[in-house]
Amino acid sequence: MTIPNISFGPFDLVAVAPYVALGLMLATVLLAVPVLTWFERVTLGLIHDRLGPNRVGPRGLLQPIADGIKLFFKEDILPSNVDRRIFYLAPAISMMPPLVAAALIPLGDFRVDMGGGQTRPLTLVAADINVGILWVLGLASLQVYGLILGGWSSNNKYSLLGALRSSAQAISYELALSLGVLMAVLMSHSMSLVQIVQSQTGGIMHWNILGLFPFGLVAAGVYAIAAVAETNRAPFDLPEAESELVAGYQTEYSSMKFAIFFMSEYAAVVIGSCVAVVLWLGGWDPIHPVLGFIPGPLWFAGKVLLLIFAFVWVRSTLPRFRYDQLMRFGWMRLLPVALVALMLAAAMSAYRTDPSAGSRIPPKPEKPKPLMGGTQSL
Amino acid sequence: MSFAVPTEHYLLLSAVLFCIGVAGVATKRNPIVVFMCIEIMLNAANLGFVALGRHFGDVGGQIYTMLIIAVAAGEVAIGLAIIVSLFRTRETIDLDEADLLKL
Amino acid sequence: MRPGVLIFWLLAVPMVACALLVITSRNPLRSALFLVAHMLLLAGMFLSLSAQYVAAVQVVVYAGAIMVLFVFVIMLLNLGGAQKMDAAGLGWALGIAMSLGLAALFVGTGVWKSGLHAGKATAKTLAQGGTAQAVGFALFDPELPWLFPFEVASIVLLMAAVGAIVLAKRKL
Amino acid sequence: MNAPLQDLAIAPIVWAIPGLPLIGFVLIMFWGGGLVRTLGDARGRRVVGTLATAVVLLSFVISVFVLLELLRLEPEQRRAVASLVPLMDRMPWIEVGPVSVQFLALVDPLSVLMCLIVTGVGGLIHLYATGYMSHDRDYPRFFAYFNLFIFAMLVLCLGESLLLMFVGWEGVGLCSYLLISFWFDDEENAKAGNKAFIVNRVGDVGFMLGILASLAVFGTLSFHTADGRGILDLAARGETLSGPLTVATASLISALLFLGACGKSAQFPLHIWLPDAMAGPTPVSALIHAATMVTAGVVMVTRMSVLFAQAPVVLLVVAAVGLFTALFAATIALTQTDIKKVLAYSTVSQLGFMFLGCGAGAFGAAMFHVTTHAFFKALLFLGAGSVIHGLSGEQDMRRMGGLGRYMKVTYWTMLIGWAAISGFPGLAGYWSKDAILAFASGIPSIGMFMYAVGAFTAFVTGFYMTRLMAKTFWSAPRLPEDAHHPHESPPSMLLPLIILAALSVVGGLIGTPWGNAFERFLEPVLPGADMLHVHEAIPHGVGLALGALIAIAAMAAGAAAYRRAPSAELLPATVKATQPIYRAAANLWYADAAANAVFVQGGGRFAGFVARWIDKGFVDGLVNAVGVVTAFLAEIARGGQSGYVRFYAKTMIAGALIVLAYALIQAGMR
Repeated sequence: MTIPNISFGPFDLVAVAPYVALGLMLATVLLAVPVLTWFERVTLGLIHDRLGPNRVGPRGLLQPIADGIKLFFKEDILPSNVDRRIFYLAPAISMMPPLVAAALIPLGDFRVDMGGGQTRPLTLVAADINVGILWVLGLASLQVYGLILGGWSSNNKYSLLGALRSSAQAISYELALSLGVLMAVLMSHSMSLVQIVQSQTGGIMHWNILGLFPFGLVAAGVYAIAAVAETNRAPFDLPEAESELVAGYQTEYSSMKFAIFFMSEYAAVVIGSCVAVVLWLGGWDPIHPVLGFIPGPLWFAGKVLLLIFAFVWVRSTLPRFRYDQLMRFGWMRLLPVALVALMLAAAMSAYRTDPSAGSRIPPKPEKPKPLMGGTQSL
Repeated sequence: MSFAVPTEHYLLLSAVLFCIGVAGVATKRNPIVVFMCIEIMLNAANLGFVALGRHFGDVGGQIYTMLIIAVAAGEVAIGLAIIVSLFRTRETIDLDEADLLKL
Repeated sequence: MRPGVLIFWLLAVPMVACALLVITSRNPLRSALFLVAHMLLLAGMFLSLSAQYVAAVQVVVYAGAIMVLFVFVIMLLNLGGAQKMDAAGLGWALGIAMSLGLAALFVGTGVWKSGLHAGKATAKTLAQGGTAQAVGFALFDPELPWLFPFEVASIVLLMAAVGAIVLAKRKL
Repeated sequence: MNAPLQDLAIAPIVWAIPGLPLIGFVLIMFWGGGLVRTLGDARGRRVVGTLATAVVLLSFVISVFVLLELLRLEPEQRRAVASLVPLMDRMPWIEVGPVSVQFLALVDPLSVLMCLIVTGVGGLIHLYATGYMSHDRDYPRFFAYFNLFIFAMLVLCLGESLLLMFVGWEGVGLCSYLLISFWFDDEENAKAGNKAFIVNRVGDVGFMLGILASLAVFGTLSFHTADGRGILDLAARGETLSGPLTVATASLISALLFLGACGKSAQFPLHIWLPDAMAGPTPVSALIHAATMVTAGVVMVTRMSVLFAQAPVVLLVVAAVGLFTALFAATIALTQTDIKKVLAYSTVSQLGFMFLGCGAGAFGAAMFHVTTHAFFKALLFLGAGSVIHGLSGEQDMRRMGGLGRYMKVTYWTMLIGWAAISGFPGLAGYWSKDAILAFASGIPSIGMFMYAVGAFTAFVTGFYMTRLMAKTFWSAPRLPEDAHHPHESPPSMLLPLIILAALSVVGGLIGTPWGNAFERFLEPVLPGADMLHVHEAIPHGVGLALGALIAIAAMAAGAAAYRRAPSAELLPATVKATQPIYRAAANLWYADAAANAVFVQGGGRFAGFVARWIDKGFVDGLVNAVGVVTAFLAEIARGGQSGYVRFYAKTMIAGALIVLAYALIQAGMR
């Protein structure tokens, strides 16, 4: 989609695009809590065949605002004998990874009309790093620190148990998550999120979820399950399982600190959905090129919403796992499936790679190409 | 060819970190902390490898680093397992309490 | 001061501080947290050395997996409370003396400068630098010596996994 | 003598001659017991026995083919090498510097002859053993050893180098040990096995030294090489690796080799193991201690005859030792009462004859006697075994007698064996023994004396064999009352007897003085007439007539003497107890006692001295001193092992620091 260039003095559209993308993503992540709490409660109500929020504002639309105000003005309790510094730090740590990861999510690409018949490509992304997906994984693995530290510093056995559970769960499912991601990398031959999306251009038949059929589907499934576990959402919400551990790692938290934990969970859901869209559902690619007149970011937002709905849907439908079942499922089912699928897919990919037909694997570079990403200027 | 940051800076930083790790290994009685200090030493070495790899324009330094990271992962898995079983049998992990190797 | 040098110092000073805090904290969990911070800063340092792939691996493996394991074990054994677990008196002094002696050796001989006169890096190699592609091609290049260590590392990892299970499992 | 090595069309299957018995050994050793268990006792034994016999007979068939192949060549061309490893041209075994030993077989008349004897007679004895051992509980083990023995013996005969020959040489020694002490539950048997092994070692030392001397002198271990630089090639040309072959060198090597031959072939004074070796099952005695293994010495001497021919003094010693052993053992055989002991000393005596032939330079005649002796001595041993089998294990001739009517086949075949060994005109022993005696008479200056002693020994031989027959078959039965009723043996035992009896009758006809096909066949491997002057001082006719006369006289005298003594005792017991010569002979001329006193007890005392003073005092003192010093040092060092991990870590760091400091300062100085 070609758009005209708009200049603001020294800043043209190309120069401001990263900041636009960052702003959009940060806004999305931060606004996710109010919107998604409402969305989740309404959806749960629908699925459970009950009313859901309907008192504050039309259709309960103002309910999140009310919740927010309540949380703001609640007493901020500091239990005795907690490790104060870590207690305060934990929610912040848990909020950090999704915010950083937001900078890596590409939202769409355009061609900018520079005038005089010249066009330039423009990608709506804050930071396109050539190993971007690895950074996403790294940030995902950092997120567990918030939970662990919160649980540990609370000096409460339920909190500690929740923290232990969350760390074990995070380590266990990270492997499956990484293997699922690796499959996407295998199909797209790149670790850059932008290139992964670009490799899927051309409608649903080119999306990774249908690539190397059926292994793309399997890997997407593995990724989805592991992502649910990584974000500690039902049915993998053992770190906070209220029926067993009161509220797990967040038992002792109240007021805004609790709210930030809450926000980080929803932010993780949003980021997880975004990454899933990038990896499997073609990012901003329309479902068929015919529909290319709809701007890419809208497609992207639509797909992300669909996945968030899936998150809620799963939560409302499936009961919580028992802890040993969780571990067994992660190590004995998910991981072997992912491993076998990856190996078979790699074999299939190697088999299908016909050198004469023009492989998508770039040849070994004879001359170095300029580096993508912004670090070589140092 | 001059760099924005001279390689010597990185190597000196690496040496300083290594010395800090050595000090920790020599003074700590908690095996977990000793382990962490070993990780500091490994990281210091990694920094040296990567810096020298850049200096000589050889990607081998980075590959060395990755191998070190892999081995460190294995080492940590084994080491922590030893610590866990040590704790199970002796109810403490104080290194000075674990002296069965003594005559 | 050039921006690169500025970034170096901005990373280096907190790194050293974190490393010192790791060994001075009474509380192992604090030590672990400072070590995580140290590693994240080191990842930044790798980035400044244009080794993006290694930096990402550093975050994923070290900060994301190894250190989580550390924290997990610390909590599992409930070692959070500050325990008096440091060497005292002569042992402590001896350890510090060794460390200072090593530092004196490094500094006194100026060994970090020796052999660095001829940097071979060019803008090209620097730009090629640390992309996953460059590292991967070098790693699997049959003409370079890395393939065998890579395979050996995989065996080491397998043995470590088996060994950890054998050691930690109460009953096999 | 110096014909180049030929290519033999049959060479690719020569490996099977020793290979088949080896396969049989492996199969039976590892699966024989299981086979007997799974197939049931009777069927399992039948399968094992058939397999063991079949592989040997198959080897015999192959040997025959090799012989036919060899006969198609011109006599001087009958020499070839073949790989002993299937499908391989030549498999290296030892490659050290210039020395190269390969698994190769030397195919020439001598080795083929020995293969035929070993596999042919051996196969018959295998067949016999299937009957004889049928009630033994270790049936598979016996046949495994038997096959292994055949394998080792064939390697000995076929080996292309001295070292490979030595492998077979030690292999047969091992099998002999295993089979003598086959019934190792009885301590006597185990001791007999030990004795055989140890006495053989004495000879083996000589053989080993001989091998090393050959290696030093000729620079190779192969008999013949393609470039004509093998031991025998060089020796035949009177050369060594450097310079001509002197008489002294040839004498040294051949003397050492003869010591080895003495051990294996039971020549005085190393004969003492052979009679004790009768402790093994009778087929073992027949196969190993009569037909094959003990002739290894003769085979070796014949193989190296080119070398011996250039050492006249050694040849004289060989003849003297042989003659003395022949007479010495024959007199002992006169006094023994155990049927197998008589045959054992008879074997020693006959081996003495063979060495007499070698010493006289008549290697062909010696090999001829090896061949005929294999026929009739195997026959006699197997017959004795049949008797023992029929009497359920009785071996003492004083409790036999009158058996001729119970076991007719055994009797008649033994009768033929008796006539053959005694030298009855026309039978096998007659031709070979008289050939040896005739050549012995040609030994310079003392030939007639040698002939006279040899003839006397032949007379004694005839007499003690007649004594054996009389005590066993002719005289009145002296079986104990409670003994089993004597019975004839099964057909599997009788068939070999009949075949061997037939061979004993006609076997000598290949080597009659008039058409000596045997010697002509062997001629290519023997030293030529230019090297060794052999002649017969007594004309053919006279020699043969005298021989026939002596044999008939001995047989007749024996028969007459025992006809008048129905109790089969010629001398009264009082005479036996007091007569000094008789007592000395009955006590084996005190050879065993002397060996026991000198070597066993004297050696024991010497070992005791060494153990007490040198070992305990000196060696142990040194060892203890090392221990004390180590303990002292450890006492000092144990302080370092505090068990504190941190201490270890610090030590490590300190060490690293020192090394690093050294390296860095060195680097800094440069």
